[in-house]
Formats: sequence, structure tokens, C-alpha cells
Amino acid sequence: MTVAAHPEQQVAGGAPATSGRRVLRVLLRDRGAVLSGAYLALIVLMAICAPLITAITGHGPNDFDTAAVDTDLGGVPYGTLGGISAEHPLGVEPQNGRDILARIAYGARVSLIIAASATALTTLLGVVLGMLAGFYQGWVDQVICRVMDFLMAFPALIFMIAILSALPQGNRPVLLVVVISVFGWPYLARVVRGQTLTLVNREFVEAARACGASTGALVFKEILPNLRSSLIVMTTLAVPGYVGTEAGLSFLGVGVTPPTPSWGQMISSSVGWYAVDPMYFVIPGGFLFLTVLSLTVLGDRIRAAYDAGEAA
Amino acid sequence: MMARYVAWPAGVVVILFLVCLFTFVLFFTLQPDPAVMICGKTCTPERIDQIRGVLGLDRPFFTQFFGFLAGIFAGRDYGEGANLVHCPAPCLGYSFQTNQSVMEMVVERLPVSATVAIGAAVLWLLVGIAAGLLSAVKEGTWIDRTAMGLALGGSSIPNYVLALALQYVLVVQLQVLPFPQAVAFSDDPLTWFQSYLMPWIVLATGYACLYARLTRANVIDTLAENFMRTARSKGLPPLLTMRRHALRPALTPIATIFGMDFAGLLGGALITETVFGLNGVGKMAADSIAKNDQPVIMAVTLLAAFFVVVGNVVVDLVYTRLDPRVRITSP
Amino acid sequence: AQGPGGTGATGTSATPATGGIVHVLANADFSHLDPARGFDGGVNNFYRLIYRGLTTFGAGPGEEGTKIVPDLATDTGTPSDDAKTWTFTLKDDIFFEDGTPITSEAVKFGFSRAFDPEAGIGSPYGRLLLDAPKDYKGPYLSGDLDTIETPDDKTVVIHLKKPYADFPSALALPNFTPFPKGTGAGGAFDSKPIASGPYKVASYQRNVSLKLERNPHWKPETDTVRSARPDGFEWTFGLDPATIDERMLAGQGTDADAIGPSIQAATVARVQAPQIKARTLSGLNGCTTYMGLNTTKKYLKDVRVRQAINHAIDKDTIVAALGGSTLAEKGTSIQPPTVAGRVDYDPYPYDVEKAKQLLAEAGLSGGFSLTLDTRAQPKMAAVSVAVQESLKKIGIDVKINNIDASTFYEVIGTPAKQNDMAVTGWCPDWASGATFLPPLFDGRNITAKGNSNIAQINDKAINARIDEIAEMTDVNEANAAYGELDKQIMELAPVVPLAYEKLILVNGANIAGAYQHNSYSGGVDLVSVGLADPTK
Amino acid sequence: MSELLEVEDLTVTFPTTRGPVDVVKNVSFTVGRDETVGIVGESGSGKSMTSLAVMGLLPKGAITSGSIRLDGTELLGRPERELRRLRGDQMSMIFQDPLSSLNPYYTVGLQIEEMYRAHRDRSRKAARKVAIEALAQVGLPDPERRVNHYPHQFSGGQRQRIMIAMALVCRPKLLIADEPTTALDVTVQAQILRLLADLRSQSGTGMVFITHDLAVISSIATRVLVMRRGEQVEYGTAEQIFAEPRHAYTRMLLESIPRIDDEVAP
Amino acid sequence: MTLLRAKDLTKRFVTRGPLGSKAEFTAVDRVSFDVRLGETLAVVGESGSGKSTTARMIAKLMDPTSGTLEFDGEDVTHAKGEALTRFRGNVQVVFQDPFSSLNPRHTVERIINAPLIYQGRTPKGGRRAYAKELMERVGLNPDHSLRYPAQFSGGQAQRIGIARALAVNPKLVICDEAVSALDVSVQAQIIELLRRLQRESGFSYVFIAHDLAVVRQIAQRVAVMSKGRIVELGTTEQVFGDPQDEYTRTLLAAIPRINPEWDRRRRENS
Ligand SMILES: Nc1ncnc2c1ncn2[C@@H]1O[C@H](COP(=O)(O)OP(=O)(O)OP(=O)(O)O)[C@@H](O)[C@H]1O
Ligand SMILES: Nc1ncnc2c1ncn2[C@@H]1O[C@H](COP(=O)(O)OP(=O)(O)OP(=O)(O)O)[C@@H](O)[C@H]1O
Ligand SMILES: [Mg+2]
Ligand SMILES: [Mg+2]
Repeated sequence: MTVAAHPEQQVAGGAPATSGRRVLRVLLRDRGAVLSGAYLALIVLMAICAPLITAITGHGPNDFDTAAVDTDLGGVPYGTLGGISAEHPLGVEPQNGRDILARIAYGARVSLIIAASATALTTLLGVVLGMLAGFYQGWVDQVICRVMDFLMAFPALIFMIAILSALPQGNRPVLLVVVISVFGWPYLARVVRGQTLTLVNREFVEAARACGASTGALVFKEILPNLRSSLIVMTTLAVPGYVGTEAGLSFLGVGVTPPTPSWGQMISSSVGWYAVDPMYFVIPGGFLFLTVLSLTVLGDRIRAAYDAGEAA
Repeated sequence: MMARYVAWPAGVVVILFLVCLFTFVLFFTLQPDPAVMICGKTCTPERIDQIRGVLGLDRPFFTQFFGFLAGIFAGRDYGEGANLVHCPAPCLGYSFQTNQSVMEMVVERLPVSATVAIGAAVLWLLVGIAAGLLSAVKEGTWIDRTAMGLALGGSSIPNYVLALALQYVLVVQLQVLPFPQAVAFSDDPLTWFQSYLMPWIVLATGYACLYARLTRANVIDTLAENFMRTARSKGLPPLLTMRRHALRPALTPIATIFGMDFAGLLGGALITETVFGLNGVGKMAADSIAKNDQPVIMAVTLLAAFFVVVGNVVVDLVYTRLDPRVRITSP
Repeated sequence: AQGPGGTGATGTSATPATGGIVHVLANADFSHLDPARGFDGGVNNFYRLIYRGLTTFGAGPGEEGTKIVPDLATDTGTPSDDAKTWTFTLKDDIFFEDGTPITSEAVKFGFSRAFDPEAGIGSPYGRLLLDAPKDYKGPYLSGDLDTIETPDDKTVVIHLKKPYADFPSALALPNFTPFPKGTGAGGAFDSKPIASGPYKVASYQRNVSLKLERNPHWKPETDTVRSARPDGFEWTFGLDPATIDERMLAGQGTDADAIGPSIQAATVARVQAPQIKARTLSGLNGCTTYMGLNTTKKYLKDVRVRQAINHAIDKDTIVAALGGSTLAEKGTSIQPPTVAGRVDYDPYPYDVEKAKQLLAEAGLSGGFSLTLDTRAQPKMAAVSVAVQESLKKIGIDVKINNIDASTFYEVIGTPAKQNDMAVTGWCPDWASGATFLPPLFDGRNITAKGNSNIAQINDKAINARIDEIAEMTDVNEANAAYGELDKQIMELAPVVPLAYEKLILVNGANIAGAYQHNSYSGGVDLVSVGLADPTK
Repeated sequence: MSELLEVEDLTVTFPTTRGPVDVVKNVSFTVGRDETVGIVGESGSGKSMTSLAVMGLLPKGAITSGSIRLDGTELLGRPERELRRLRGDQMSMIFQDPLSSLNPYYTVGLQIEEMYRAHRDRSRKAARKVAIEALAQVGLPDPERRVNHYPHQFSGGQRQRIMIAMALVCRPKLLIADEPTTALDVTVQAQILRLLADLRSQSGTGMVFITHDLAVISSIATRVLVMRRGEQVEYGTAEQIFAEPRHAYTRMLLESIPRIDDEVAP
Repeated sequence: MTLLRAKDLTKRFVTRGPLGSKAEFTAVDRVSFDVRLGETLAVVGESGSGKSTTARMIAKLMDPTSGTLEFDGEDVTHAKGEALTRFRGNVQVVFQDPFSSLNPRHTVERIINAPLIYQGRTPKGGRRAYAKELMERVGLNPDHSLRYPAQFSGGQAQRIGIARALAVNPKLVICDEAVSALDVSVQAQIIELLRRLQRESGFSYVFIAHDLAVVRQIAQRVAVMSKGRIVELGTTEQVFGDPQDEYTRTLLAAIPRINPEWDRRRRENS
């Protein structure tokens, strides 16, 4: 009895690249992914080079320029589009005439660091604890769920204020990240737990168990990849959420201290001006929107690239 | 598995107790003296002590805490002599700033918050899930891209901005809606509806965006399952195929966050209620924080905690309805 | 003093017709309807609609509003020689809303409520001035206040703790409101007040709305102050400030019959249109926004440092932060322009060089750092940043300590918690230095909690001068003396007067008789306002 | 009159990173009314893809060319809306992997009923009756109770029978059965084959029957298509394929059949 | 030598009706058997008779309601931790539903390597090469190692499952209808592979199948199940040559055969 060594048709081509490199190659060919990546890189670069930017334009993030606004009209910027001019490429803040470009650049530092680290931390906690709860059920689930209930039960903002105002001034951004994460992870963890509950009973998990997978491996290597879609959505949307939380807390006096600029604060302070100086909102809002958009597009494309396997 | 259901009521009570205790500790130890707040501009230390005495703030921590707990079950009295006020059984405390029983304040405001929450929830569920489903089905087309672009935009706009912008456009510029007013449904259904419409939209936007994206992501995953092929092979009406077969598996995460989001909103939609001047629990929370009205803060916290915990219980029960496999005995 | 209010009152000065409902749009509900409890410009203005006292402020724009006139009493009282005992006679035909006459007994009862530990949390003058037994705890706990004599139904004899020439002014404050004996225990007035003024509460839903209707037992003949033209008032509470601005600008429906609070800075540019400008009022709110310099702190102990700070602050940027020239004026002296006897002067003009020189003299030219307590609220934060920017120029590094609005006053009012500097404000209880300078600069008033002398200045000369002025029996003389004391205090530079804030009020098109009242933080005088055409 | 199903030059292509791959190449065959055509062949040779192409249910990204005519009307390029009306009603398919092909979230009863209700009778009661009947027909014990069970509560063979029951409720003109009996023991298999034969004789259903069990093919198919690597190796009457196979692969296949009677494990 | 001994294994399922009514169903009823080292025990029987459930129990993927399980002389009924890890290294399973048992988010390479990864083993030459070799042995194109399960046919998916089970050199492989989706020639190849492994490495198999011809080829002993019980257990010759139980006889009688006339003609032709 003879059997052909390769019953399937032979396909030309060399050895397949490792999946990481393959994915990168796929992404590089994707316009959306490249644009998103470029934008994110630009923002990061801008944050790093903020001092350079202010050196070039000659306006620091807190330099008042009362000459650029009309104090008799409540401080509306002179000129069109919120005072956009060669001097102030993105216009000025109403009332005190601070340069928006400089504030955006410096604000990127605070906002992105806080939002990104809080997102990373909540995701980490949420995924790990949520999966363990969903997987073990029984008392582990009980304990984790009760802790989650406990944390979620507090109206988060009230408690963040209470706790943050009691904490020493110390390193505000770090404290903010910690507090936001402590109150933030249960939201994600619950979603993860719910999905884990339904995935645990899938046959492929049983198969992995038969392969000798330890609990940890089952949870993180078999189930986790199947949660990807929800995770991408939740984490990318967490970023604007946390930028907003930071702004809210800062406004309530427990966030980063003024005059440190942050995107969230800029957006919050722009709201009253929506009718008179809409650009004041549009610029930081636009930067934030594009950041989230880029993160989402990138997340989606990476997922698609992994999913596609060889058939992309 | 059965143990989970049995443990619920006990668990809920324990959580609520801990929330109480923690809130109490936090506000007892960390927060400024509410007596100072009440005392006002020209205030003397003696006067502060006097007020503290009236509020019972001079008593030891546990006396105060258990007094509060006892009030919930047995009611309690405040003040003395002619000033005595009685706060009947489910007593969540008494606000000396508004001179009202907190329970009364909550009961007064809960319907508003519930109206806001329910209306918004209906809206965001319908819009969010429908948009997510549509995007998933039309994945990669302009419909998908537009819907998801909007969803991202929507989730990047703070509630506050959206509320004011909406008001500016719909009320001031286009004049299709009046400025929101506090009217009861029974008095004037049309104005009632018009007044709540904007709060609903504002509140629903953020959630709808999240739900749409989540629905889309999960439905896309489900569409790749073999059983979707079976469903299509049956030649069912497309809406039925989508609703029944593709949506159900995507609903687990939706149900989870919906339980939490909705319960959270019953505890008050702080910003939206404030912007539109709705006298709900959220506005009450905001006011009480600004005025450091501790009994009210305590009550709002407890109320929110109660809804969230109950919401989570419901979600857990829903899981087993959503996915029959969850019912199998776990490993 | 210059006449601050009513600069733009042109379009709305027409006399109101009788009838109609005036609507009021408000952000926050009143603190308390019980006049013993509530005490701020907004609520005091409202109290005048439903309550009457022995005296009250005049009804009119400018200085008229700071004059003291009789109300329930036939005159502004007869003092004894040392101004320690005051006798008042009540008018005839004065009634509470239920028809019971207002008697001397009611006056006594109403006054004694200020001593109740629960109720008497409003204006402090009752407790500060009225003579009472040491452990007296108000009528509900301790019974009648025997130190007030009521020889007959129409006569009240009041004994004070110490001589007080300006007592008629203090009586214009809300916690001297008569009430029928035995009423108002346990916060009852907060939901159901007993009216003595032209209106009574028809319905009140906390944080939602308050409706006033005519009090049939109020006799216009007995009241020379309140014209009370409209048939009622209706407040809508809990509106977002931006929404209020939007509504007032649009003026649709009943909003044409509405008045509101001052607009926000962002709206200023939008009220320039002539048709809106015509119904806009603008004027000072009668308060001073200042920065206290904690004189007990290391660097600020040195008067030269404090003076340097005074010179260094660019008040133009402060004004910009407060919303520009339409919403604020530069502050120079401690007392705001609305206070009687105030002297207009500028001891510390903006001068960076001078400031640097002063610092050099103090041996601090190398720069140092100070912490500034600020209320976490956009406007205050903006002011703080402006201060920070200004002081940067003379080498002072300002650290902003943002404090949650609910705890701000506790922090700065507790010397143990207070930092180097704090941005805050002060409004006089009536237009006299008596309610401005002593509370802020009398070193003997420094308390461990609830302190208002945030500079913590305790200067013998100042203390002594305060006592001297308090003893003056001529009110005008006293006011003039306070004006000079202002200068004396500023020489020590314990505070930096930053600005006098202004209000811009946009009224509904149908509003008539609106002017800003100088004793009520520049708000529209409610007892005179009405509708131009109630049938509209 | 045309045949029930005419497949001509069917090619199915998948784009991959290494260029397009034809998984089905120029396959042609016809199925007459009340005729059974067997498809046999190597695993991975494109049998399932061919049948999915007929149903219009190929995975996303697959490109089809050629022609598929049902009752003389072209199916390829038809809008989804029209195909949907045909599916379940005119043609239905039994899928190869029953567990993943059944929706784990619904009872099997509902999954059978919804098909019937979509095309035949909207009433719930009638559908339920039909579902129970169908389950009984495929030999599932205790069908009244088991309609309310979920797929994971069944054995592999039972799930396969559920798939069969589902495909049959509407008595379609064309039935495509993709390895419908692999998980069944021979007695149940015999029962199912009888059921299919009845269906063919009663309703004139034409059938495409894919299996690896050549004995089954020989007993029910009138024509046989042999596939290998996406290509059509041989196509002819059953008798011709089994008695006079022309292609070496067919012959090899027939030689490899394990025989119950001649070989015993050592 | 006995490798695995099952004694009185019983599994009862509780099912809930639509109205919450409960019903109990005994899927496996006091089943006892043993598997010797290097032996193939076939399990045949009615669909729904409890074969897969028994397989799950002996693979320790499902706890029996009652009964005991011994492996290598050790009672593993309640094995945990170390003992369970050892057991997992020795017993592998090929599942009946090919797609469901493959993680849709893993590449084939990752799936096949799963036992190696989870048991911390690295074969000579690395896992990638090893996976490719295994794919080749079960007749899959090794170039497809980075594809996902959905991109394979039913038979190919089944072979992925087989390759995975063989990756760690287990002592016992439980094959639940492991070759049912394969065409006869590939099937023969797989069977040959299994037999070779048995010869060379002493694998034992529990082989669940419906194709009695295949069973006859591969099994030394056969257990026949019906309605949750083993109705007959004996050597292949015994069971096929001289069936004792009524059900076994029906089963044997129902085996479909190619028209003998066609068969004869073909043989003559070739
Ligand atoms: N999404 C896909 N992308 C690329 N190739 C695919 C895809 N799906 C299936 N294939 C390939 O198409 C070929 C045909 O698959 P098909 O399922 O039709 O085989 P089959 O004949 O049914 O085999 P079996 O008998 O094993 O079920 C297989 O080689 C398979 O690998
Ligand atoms: N989770 C479950 N709940 C209820 N009943 C179940 C469950 N799993 C299996 N059963 C029932 O147990 C019996 C035995 O199932 P099992 O899967 O062991 O059968 P099998 O012998 O493998 O059949 P097949 O050859 O069809 O795969 C079947 O009647 C099945 O319906
Ligand atoms: Mg197939
Ligand atoms: Mg089975």
C-alpha cells in the first residue's frame, strides 16, 4: 500500500516566516495601519520633543499672551479660528492667550502616560482576575467577584476624590494611575469573566486539558486568545475614558496640579466656549479622537493580520 | 454551582456592609469636618463644637457607625427637645444642610434618575446593538467604516461637551426642542418627552458607541463559526439569522457591561443630570459632594452600591440563560 | 464712593406693571429658607420677598441700596447714650401670612432663634451682639430670651453685649426675622416658612423649583421699600450655568420674563449684540478677591517680601483670568468700591523692578518657593496660574495646592493646615468696613478652626485701632476711619487685593424695574423688579 | 427538461499569502430528480467545498467560477436574497462536523423548528410536532423530551442525526449530505439510509452523498464522482466506477477498503 | 500487564427541562474493563451508548459519578497535581468532533505542539520542525503549519487531532472515532502509523469506531456497548467469529458491503 507523502497540492514558496514578522509585513502593507502607527509615533515624538517645540515657537505652555485675546470680550482670541496665526499655529486659549500647540505637546505627556499606564494596569488586572474567576468558579470566583462588587459598588468618582484628596501630594500621575486602575479593573474583569465562563466549557479547552495544560496555561494560552475581540474594544475605548477621568479629577482638584497641561483639562475647560471659540475644543478633541482612532485601527488590523493566518 | 445562588443574598449583605463601613471610615477619617461647612463664614471653635454635638460627630466612630446601621433597620431620632426630628425605619440619615431625611431626598429623586437611566438604556441598547450588528454584517464596507468612525468619535466626546453642543444646535439654533423642563409625565407628556430626549441622547451616546464596537467585534467572531453557516443554510430571514444566531453569543459581554452600566446609572448620571438640571440622584451626589453633606454622600454611595451589586447578581443569572453550557457542572 | 451698580440699566429701567410672574433661573437652590440658617447675598435678597425685619436696606440702584431704612419698625431705632440698649416701636397693621399680627413677642422669639445650635448657623450678628445668658441655647432648648424686653405688643427693647452704633445695619440681616412664638423647630422653615413679606411660598420642591404667591395679609401701606408688582415669582433651580446663559440670550417663552445669575466669561462676547446689550446690567458684586499672605510663614514673615509680592503681581493677567475687563476690575485696596468710606488708592502699582529690589533687601534675591492654596474650580485655578506666572518673574516659584471646593475653606480656615498663600474673597455683610476689616485683620480673632484672618496678622496697632473705631457712635465717622485703616493695614501688606469682580446680568426682554442691588452682591433687587407687560 | 442540479466547470479558489489556491478545479457533474450521486475521494480533495459552492455558503474570500444550475436556473452570481429563499426550501445540506455546526445556544428543537417555520408553517405548534417526528425518524430515542436539549447534551452520532433531521424537515428537492453517517453505528446507518431512500422515492429528492464508505456509496448511488486534490478524477455510473474503474486512483481507493472478512489484527 | 483498569464506571447526567423539571439519565452504567500494555481495545456499539462518555472518564476529563480508575497500578480516580500531570503525559485523546476540539485562534503548529508546550518538552530539532514532521506523518502538508483550523477540511482537522495526540509519545491513546472522516487510503495510512507506533513504542489504544472492518484490522480485543453497558467483551476473533450477544449479531449483520458482483468484476479486470 502506497500513500503519497503530500496528499495536498504542493505550493511554491519558501519556509513561512515567524508569525510576528509575518504580521509586521502584513501591517506594513496596510495603509490604515501605517497611518495609525505614524500618527501615534508623531504624538509620542511630540510629547518627547515638547521643549523643542516651545523653543521653536517661542511660547511656553504657560506663557500668558494677553495681547492675543480681547479682554473686553471675556477673553476671546483675536483673529479667526481661535487665534490661529503664524505666531500660534494652533491658536491660543481664550482668556489668557496661552499657546495651544505648546499645551498640546506638553499635555500629551501627562494625558498619554496616565491613560496608557492606567489602561495597561486595568487590562492586566482585569484580564488576570477575570479569567481566574471565570475559570475556577467556586470559591475563587466568589472571592474575586465579591472584591469586584465591592470596588464597583462605590461611585468611583466620589471615592477617587475622597481618596486622592487624602493621599499625600507625592507623585500625582502615579497616584492617579493607581487609583484609576484600582477602581477601573473590575469593569473589564467582569466582561472577561463572563466570556471565560462560556469558553471554559468549549471542547478545545477540554482538549488542551487532556494535553496536560496546567490551569494557568488553559486560562492564558487557550482561552485568552478567544477574548481578543472584546479586549481590543475595551482597551482602546478605555484610553479616552481615562483621559476624561484624569481631566475630571484634575478639575475637582485631585488630579494633576495646574498649570500642568493635559488634554483632558483642555477639553473640559473648552466646553463653555463652544459657541464663541469652537476651535478651543476642536483641537485637543481632534488630537484625542485621532489617537483613539489610531489605536483602534491598529488594534483591529493587528487582530486581522493574526487571524488571517496564511490566507490573508 | 448551586452554592453560587445560595451565597447571593449573604454576599450582597456582606458587600453592602463593607461598603458602608469603608465609606464611613473614609469620610470619618479623611474628610473635612462637616460642622465647619455648616458653621459658615464667621465661626468660632465653640460654635463648631456645638454643631458637632448636634450632629453627633463628637461621638466615637463605632457609636456613629452603629447608630447609622441601626437607623436603617429601626429608624432613629436626631436632635433633642423641640428640635427633635424622627427619621423612620429605613433611615439613611438626615441632612442638616437641607433639613430633610435622606431617604426622602432619595425617594424624591430616584424616579428622575430611573427615567433618565431607563430611557437612555433603551436608546443605547437599540442603537448600539443595531449599529454593531450592521457593521459586523457589512464588515469592511463604507457602512461599517462610517458607523465605527462615528462610534469612535462618540466615545471621544465628553458628555458635557455633547450635552451643550446638542442643546446649542437643537434648541438654540434649530429650535426643534424647548429647553428641558422639570415636568411630570402625567402633566404634559409631550414636554416631558422633549425634556428628557436630550439627556437620553447624551447619556446613551457614549454607551452606544462602546456597545456598538463590542457587538461588532463579537458578532464578527461569531459569523466565522460553523453554526452560522448552518443557520444560513436554512434560508431564514436575514434579520432572524442575525438576531438569533449571531447576536446571542455576542451578548455575554454586552449583558455584563449592561448590568453594570445600568445599575451605575440608577445611582445617578452625575454630569448629564447636572447639565440638564435634572433633579436626580446624580445631581444630588454632585451637590452633596460640593457641600460635603456627609449623610447624603453616604446614602448615595449605598444606593449606588446596592444597584451595582444587584445588577451583578442579575447579570450572573442571565449568563446561564444566555449560554446553556454554563450550566454544566464546572471542573 | 462711585456708584457702581446700574451702569447698563437703560433698557430695563422702565417701571414695572402690576401682575404677572417673574421667573428666576438659578444654578443652585437656596441654602436655607430659614433666615436663621441661610446667609449669603443671593438668599438674603430672596428673604426680603417673604420676610420683614425691623430695618432693611433701601430699594434703589447705587448708594440707595446701602442705606438703612425702617421696615417693621417705625424708625431705625432709638439707642441709649452708649448705644448699648436699643428701643424699637412696631408699625400697625403688620401680619404673618396666617393673619396673626406681628408683635414684640414675635420679634423676641425670632431673634432668640439665632442662639439655637442647629438653627442659628446663619449670620453671626445675633449671637455676637445680643446680650444673652452664657449657656443660652435658643428658644427650643432654653426657653425665652429674657434679655429682650417686650413692655407691650408694639415695643421691643434690645440689650447688646457691647456698644454698637451700627446696630440698625446689623438688623437688616436675615437672622433678625420675627416669627410666631414656638414655630420653626427642627428645620421646619426650610420647607414651610412663615411669611411676613409681600409673598409667601406656594410650593417648594427642593433643587427643582420654588413658587411664591401673594401674601394677602401683607399691607402695602406698611411697607415703603417693597413695591411688589408681580403676582408671584418662580425659581427654577439646578440649571447648568452654560444652559442659563443660553436661555437668557435666547429669551424664548417664559424666559422673556426671567432674570438669571451673572453670565460666564465665555458668554461675554455674545452679549455685545445691541438687542441683547439693551437688556444687560453690569456692576460690581461688592466683594474683594484677594490673596492672603500667611504672615507666620518663613519668608512671608518679612514685610518686604509681602510688599514685593504686592508689587510683582500683574493684575491685568488676574483680570483676564477672571473673564476680562467686563467681569472684573483690578483690585487695589482691601475694601471694594461699594463700601462706604472707602478710599480709592493704589499702594502697590505693578512694578517688577521694585519688587526685585525689595526681595534683594530682604536677602532673598536668589529665589525661593511658596505654596498657594486654591479652590479647585476653573476660575480660581486660572487666577492661581496668573499669580504663579507673575511671581515667577521675581524668582518665586509658586506651587499650586489645588483643594477640593468642599474642603477649601476648612483648609485655609485652619491655621495648622494653611499654607503660605491662599486665593479667596470676602464680601461685607453691609456696606461698611465694620464687616470687612475686623473679621479679616483683627489678630484676636485667629481661631484654630474656622479662622477668617488667613493672613494671621496680629498687629497691636491695628487691633487697637479696630477697637477705637468700634466705639465710635457716628457711623459715617466710623466708615471714614475704616477707609484710613485700610491704608494702614496695606502698609503691612498682609494680603494682595487682586480684583473686584463684576456681574453681567442679562434680563428677559419683558423684565422691568431691574437694577443691581449693592447690598445683595449685585443681584437684581427682587422687591422692585417686575414685568413690563404682564399680559405677554 | 433539465436535470435537477447541473454543475459545470466549477472552480473554487482561495486567495492565500502565497497566491491563489484552487481547492476545486473544473468539476462537472449532474444530479437528476430522485437520483443519488455519490462523491468520494481523498480527504481534503474539495468535496465539502464543492457542496458548499452549490449551497452558496463558501467561506468569505472564496472565489467561484463555472456554472451551477438548479432546476435550470443559474445559482452562481445570484443575489443572496434569492439564494436564501432556495436554501432550506429547495436545497438543504447536512454538514460534516455536527457539533460545531449546531448552535450551542439553542435547543435542537428550536433549531429544527425555525427551518420549518421559515418555509412551511409559521405556527410553533406544528413546527414542534414536525421536529419531534423528524427526530423520531432518525432513530433518536425519547424525542419528545430531547427536543428541549442543547447540542452539547448529545452524543456525536445523535448530533449527526439531528443534522439529518433538520435537513429533511422541509423535504427539499436537493439534499447535499456531507458524510452524514460517519458517526453512526451500522444499524443506525442502515436506518438512515432507508430513510433517505424513502425520501427519494416519495418526494423525488435528488441527493449528493459524500462519504468515505464506499460500500454505502455502492448501495445507494446511481452515479459516482471521484475527486482528488480538487480535481475530478473520474465520473460515471456506480457500476462503472466500482466494476471498471478507469483511473489508477479509483482503483487504489477500492483496493484500500478494509474488509471485515479478510484481515485480522495480529 | 494491565495499563488501565476501569471498574464499575458510571456516569449520570442531570438534565433540566424547559420548566426547570429535572431528569436523570444514566449514560454509562457500571462499565468495567482493562487495557493491557501494548494492546488495542476497540469499543464499538450503538450511537449514544456511552462510548465517548466512557472515553472522557478514562481520560480524566470528566469525573465519574461512581467507579474507580487505575492507571499503571495507581488509583487515579481522584488524581490531582503531580499524579495528574504524570497521567496527562501518558494518556492522550483524539476527539470525536474534529473542529470543536481545535482552538480556533491557534495555528496548526501551535495545536500540534500543545502537549509539548504544556508538558515542557522540547524535541530534538525544535518544535517547529517536529510539528512539521508530525504533520507529514499523518499526511498533512507541512507547509500549512501556520494555517488556522478553519482553513482545513474535516478529515484534515481530524488528522491534526491525531498528530497532537502522538506528539508526546503517550502510553495510551484514546481514539474516539479518530479515522471516521478519512478516506480509505488515508485511513489505511493512519492505521498503519498507529500500528507501527504500537510495535515500536508499545502504545496502547482504546479505539472507538463504527467501522467494524477497521476494528477488526486493528484491535486485539473488542468491547461492545449498548445502552450504557458493555454487552460483550472478548478477543476480536471471539466477538466477530462467534458473537454471543444479540446486539452484536445485529451489528455484524448490518455491515454494508459493496455489490459483490461489481467487486468480482473489478478484480477480474485488474
Ligand atoms: N479557508 C480556507 N483557506 C484555504 N484553504 C482552505 C480553506 N478552507 C479549506 N481549504 C482547503 O480546501 C481543501 C478542500 O477542502 P474540503 O473541505 O472541500 O475537503 P473535503 O474533500 O471535504 O475533505 P474531507 O473529506 O477531509 O472533509 C482542503 O485542502 C483545505 O485545506
Ligand atoms: N452533557 C450531557 N447531558 C445529558 N446527556 C448527555 C450529555 N452528554 C452525553 N449525554 C447522553 O449520554 C449518552 C452517551 O453519550 P456518548 O457521547 O457517550 O455516546 P457515544 O457512545 O459516544 O455515541 P456516538 O457514537 O453517537 O458518539 C447519549 O445518550 C447522550 O445523549
Ligand atoms: Mg469535507
Ligand atoms: Mg461518541
